[in-house]
Amino acid sequence: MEINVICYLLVGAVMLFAGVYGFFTRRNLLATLISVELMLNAANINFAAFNRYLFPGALEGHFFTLFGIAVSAAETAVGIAIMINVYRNVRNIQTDDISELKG
Amino acid sequence: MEYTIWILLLPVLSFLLLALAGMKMSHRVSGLIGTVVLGAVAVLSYMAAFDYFSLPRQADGTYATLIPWNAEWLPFTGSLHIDMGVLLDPISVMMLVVITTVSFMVHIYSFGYMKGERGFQRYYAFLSLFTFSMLGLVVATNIFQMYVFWELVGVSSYLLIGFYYTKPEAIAASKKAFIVTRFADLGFLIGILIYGFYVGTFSFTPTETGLMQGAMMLPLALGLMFVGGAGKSAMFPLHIWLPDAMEGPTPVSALIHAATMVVAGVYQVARMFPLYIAYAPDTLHIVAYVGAFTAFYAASVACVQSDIKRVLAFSTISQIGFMMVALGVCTGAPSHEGGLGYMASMFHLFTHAMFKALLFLGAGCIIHAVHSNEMSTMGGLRKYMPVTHITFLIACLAISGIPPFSGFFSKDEILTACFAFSPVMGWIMTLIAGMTAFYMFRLYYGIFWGRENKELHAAHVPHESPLSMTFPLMVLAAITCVAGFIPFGHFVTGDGLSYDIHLDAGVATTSCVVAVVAIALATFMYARSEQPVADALARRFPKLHRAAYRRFYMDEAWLFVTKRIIFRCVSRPLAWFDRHVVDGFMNFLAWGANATGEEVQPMQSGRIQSYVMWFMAGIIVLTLMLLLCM
Amino acid sequence: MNILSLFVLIPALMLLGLWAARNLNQVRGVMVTGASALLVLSVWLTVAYLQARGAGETAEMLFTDSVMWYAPLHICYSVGVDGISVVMLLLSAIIVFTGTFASWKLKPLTKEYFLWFTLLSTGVFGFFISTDLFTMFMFYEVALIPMYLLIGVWGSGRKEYAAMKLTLMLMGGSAFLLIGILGIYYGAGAQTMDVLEIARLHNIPEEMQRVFFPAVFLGFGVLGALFPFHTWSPDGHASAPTAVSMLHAGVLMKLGGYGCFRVAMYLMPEGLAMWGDFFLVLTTISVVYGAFSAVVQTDLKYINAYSSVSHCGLVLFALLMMTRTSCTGAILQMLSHGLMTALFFALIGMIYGRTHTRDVRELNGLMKIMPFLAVGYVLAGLANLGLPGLSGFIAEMTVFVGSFEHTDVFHRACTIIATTSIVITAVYILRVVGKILYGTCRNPEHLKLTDATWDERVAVICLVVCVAGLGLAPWWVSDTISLSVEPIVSQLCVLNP
Amino acid sequence: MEITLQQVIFGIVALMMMVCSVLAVTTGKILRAATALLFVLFGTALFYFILGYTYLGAVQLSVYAGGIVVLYVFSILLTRSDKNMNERIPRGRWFAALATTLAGLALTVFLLLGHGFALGGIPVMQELDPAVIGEALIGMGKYQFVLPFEAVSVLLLACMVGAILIARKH
Repeated sequence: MEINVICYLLVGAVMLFAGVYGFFTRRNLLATLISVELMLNAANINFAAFNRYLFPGALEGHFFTLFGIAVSAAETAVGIAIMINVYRNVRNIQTDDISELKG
Repeated sequence: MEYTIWILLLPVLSFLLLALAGMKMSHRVSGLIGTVVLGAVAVLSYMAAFDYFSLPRQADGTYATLIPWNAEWLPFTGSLHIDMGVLLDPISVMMLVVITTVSFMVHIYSFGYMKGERGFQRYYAFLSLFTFSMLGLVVATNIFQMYVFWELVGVSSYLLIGFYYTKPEAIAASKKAFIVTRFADLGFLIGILIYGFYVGTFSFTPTETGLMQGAMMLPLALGLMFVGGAGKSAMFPLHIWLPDAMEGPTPVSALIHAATMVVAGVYQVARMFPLYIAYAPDTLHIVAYVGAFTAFYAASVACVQSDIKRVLAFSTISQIGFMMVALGVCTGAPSHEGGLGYMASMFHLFTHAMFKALLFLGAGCIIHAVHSNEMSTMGGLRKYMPVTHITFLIACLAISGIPPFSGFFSKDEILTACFAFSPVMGWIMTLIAGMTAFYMFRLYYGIFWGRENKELHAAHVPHESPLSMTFPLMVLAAITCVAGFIPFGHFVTGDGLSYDIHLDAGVATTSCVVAVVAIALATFMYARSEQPVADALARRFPKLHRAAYRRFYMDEAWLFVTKRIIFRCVSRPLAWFDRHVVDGFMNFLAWGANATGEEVQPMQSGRIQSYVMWFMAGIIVLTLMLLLCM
Repeated sequence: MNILSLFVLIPALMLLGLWAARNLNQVRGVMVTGASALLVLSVWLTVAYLQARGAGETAEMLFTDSVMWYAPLHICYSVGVDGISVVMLLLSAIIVFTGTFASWKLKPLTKEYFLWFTLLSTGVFGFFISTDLFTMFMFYEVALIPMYLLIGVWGSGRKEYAAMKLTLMLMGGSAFLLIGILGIYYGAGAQTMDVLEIARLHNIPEEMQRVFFPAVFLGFGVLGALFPFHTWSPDGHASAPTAVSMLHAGVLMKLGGYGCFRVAMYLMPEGLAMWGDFFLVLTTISVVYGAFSAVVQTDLKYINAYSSVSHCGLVLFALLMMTRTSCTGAILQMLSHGLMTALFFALIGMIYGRTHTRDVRELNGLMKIMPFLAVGYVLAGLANLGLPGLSGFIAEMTVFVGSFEHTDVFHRACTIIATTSIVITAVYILRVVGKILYGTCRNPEHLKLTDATWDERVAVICLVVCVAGLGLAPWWVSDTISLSVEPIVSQLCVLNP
Repeated sequence: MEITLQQVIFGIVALMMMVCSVLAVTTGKILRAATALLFVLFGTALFYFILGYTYLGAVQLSVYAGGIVVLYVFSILLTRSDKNMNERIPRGRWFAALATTLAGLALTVFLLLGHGFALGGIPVMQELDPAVIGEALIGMGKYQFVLPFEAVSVLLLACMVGAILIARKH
């Protein structure tokens, strides 16, 4: 059971930058959201890993992760709601095409 | 003599009253207010003159210079400040009398002349304003006060010339008068500045040390001041405004452009006379030459004009030239006799004011009768207007220098002074005096004798003017008849000492003979209804006649300078430069900023992804920088 | 509380009142009350100031007060007045008062208009009472910004262009100014922002003055219409609504001259010694150039704007002459120009409001149609060309006498060139008067127009009385100013006869 | 050194997560991307288990893998967004994005490795007691989290209301 913390962090980094890359390149709103999920998860992993390795007795990282999950669930819910609404109006969810958000 | 301040205050009060409330008054009330106030001022002036000259002379035989009232008005530095006050000395007292007399006469006269005119109240308000300014000018205690009132008379003259403001000629004339004199006043102002700075005071009587410091600059300062005087007094080549100023109502021409304001330049030179004599005799002689040339020029132009007011205007210019010459030929060497010209000039100023006002008022009556200024509409008027005829004749005789009328005496003194200066000058002035007699009688015959314009007179019979207009004529004619016998030399002389006027037999005879010959010539040429000689002369020298008629093209020359050079070569290019170069540069800057914005605008794409990308790149760069720095 | 703070507080209350006002009458009520209060206050202040001086008060500034509001940079809200600021406050109050009446019938968005108008006056008053560099700068900016909206929204003609140009150029100037102010602050050892304090220290290194003097002078000079940074003025004035033109030409442009004097010259005399001649040439050009340009303009407001360039040029010109008399003359000129140009703009606005044209070629014979306005216009014109008895004369004469005290050829030549402007002024003034007022009216439409209404009469009469009052009784103003100019001029370490 | 089973599993899972996360952002089909995301989320849950945060792992599985991904799938199907997944971004931008990403990754990895974390072992690989979590979650003392908990609850409520409002048909 000798897993160095660095392993978690590396995985987290890869996930994060995969998310970043996706965020940059995707034009579909859903795909963009997926990328955001990746980034959030990467952060969550880091929280959990650091909490475990650095301060095993404390719970902050743990709870941050917990709350992070809750927040991302909320974000996804709202994001998808908006997206569906947009789709209903313009039949499209390409980021570039949705420039007129004003009423 | 503190009451003299009321001489200044009454007209200004009347002006304010008429200007602010005049429109609510009837013509009669407003005219009465103006006239009564002016009458009171005239009485005060006579009292002042009487009181002043009955004061005992000082130990050195001169009249004391009184300053009954003086207050600092605008301080500049410790020693330089504008004061407002009243200064009484022989010439200012003399001027008070002249101004108030003529002004009072003009006020009365205007009752008839301006009857029923629109803006009657305004007219009287302006007359009051003018009288106030002119009185302030002559009683000035210092050169700057003089300048202040100098400007004020300029403005009142502007307002009165432009009285008929719906007439384009009147507008142009008023504008021209103001701008030309203003241009000349620039010289006056700079002269004052030089004077004030080098002599250390604006007062007329600087301290000895001040004079020592300023002696070097005084000729220049006085010369520049004379430029101002030349503008006001219509000396060549700044005379062009005066003939045009005849567009104003005729009583105004009588008051401002014949009797009072136009002699302000003479008065100014007289006021600075002690300094001229002591420090700038050469400048004084320049004044004489300018005056002589102007006198000759104006006299020759007056010989061919057909508008009677223009003739009188050029005659005024010529006579003012006489006064300037008289001042200019003074020398300091024998201070008493050398100052004869000064006395002569002031004397002529006095008599000229009376008979020239008379001439103008008479001309006003004539214009009133025939409704035109042109000589061609007149002729033979002596039957219709006897009073005007007689008084006009008296004035013509006076200006021609026929004894015993006042002009003879004053002109004789001037000629004596000129002969004392140099015989050449004396003969030139005698010749001009002859020309004066000639053109005045040409005018006289043209109006009252000569070829009568019968159809016009049949259609509209000329009539004698009402008493309000003839009364001033008679008063002024009476003054003209007796003024020559005033012992003027007892009151006003160059060095202040009493001077007995004695006629130089030679000079008097010469000038009389010349005048009589000139009158005879004029009688021969113009008295009959046919004028073969005059027409023949005009045909013989068409170019000369035409040039003289067009006043030797001085107006065109000035028009060229102002319109072509200043307007077209300076102002327009400057305005263009401003709009296109200066403003263009600013607009170019704005355009440059705009263009740069257009260039970098694509970076603000509105795509959140690119923003995040830039953000990310920024973080990377920052982190790298941190790493490299640590 | 300090009496001077009322000058900022009253406009602030007016703003509140305007915000709460529900209809036009309430808006007008608030404006008239506030403007009258300001007028009364400034008159009271003048009297109190003169009394204090009469009682032998010798401090440079009176009614001083100081409250720190940002300690790390030593920024205080410090106020105080000397003779110069007292007369400037008086001028501003008069113009705000008359401006209110001049825009009595303005439509649309009257309430919003007056809100911005009041904000503008807040800035102006604040500027004149402050003695702290930064506070001054802040009020300066407060005065500038509303200008943009006032011209852009309520203006006429190419209003957007003019508003943009004016704001950008003045902002450019204030950028210089900010640099300059920081330069002064750090040059004086970063201990204080107070003008008097810095002047007393007098420790800004010479090489810093050399750099920062032109920055501050230009910064204020742009507002003072210094050639060649004057081009915002014709466009801006031509497009601005009446009262804004009045306030702008009457007061705001004076901020420039005041700032040049109080900040640039007072605090950096060595910089002035180096740059003085250069700027003097520019201002001389301004004076003559503005006058010549005005001669050929055809729009009334353009004529007056160029005339303002000329007259404001004379202000800076006189300041740069650096003698006590000329500086007194400069302040007098500010005062006089403020009053008469406000009068001019008010009248032009009223004429324009009736005829809907400002082109001198289309206007004739207004004297018969609207005599009151026409007489006012003639008076304003006469004041402008320096008729004795009206304010222009005393100011110009003081300037010229003061400038003439220099003995060297350069200053003399500049003075003589500048004096020629009075002739050219006469030319363009009389040209306009002759063209638009005299003659017979050729446009039948104009024959039906009416003369001034009561609100317009209030504005015009008030200004005419002030112009004439200053011209007839100049001694007290001149003395008051001269006394306060003295300590500043004595800093300038040049000839002082 | 011997390799424990745990390490082997960790390695496999880590590899799977990396591959899947890359796949999730590169694949052309949105459904595949969602599936890849699902795998990544599973992997994350496994990490939590390995770390001993059993409760967290369970939440991850139920909320993320069970809830959110289902939401994604639904909305993919609802919006038929599959058809426009193939639109590529311009080449320049794509390149810039790739370069930025790689640079960032390289930098991060360099920093991670360069820092030299010496946190090899975890003392006792024991599970976190849910009772502790529960106590910490509702306690009001130091290191207890009732306030954030409440905040998050409110947030979730707000989001729920908001989402309903937004998505509601007008």
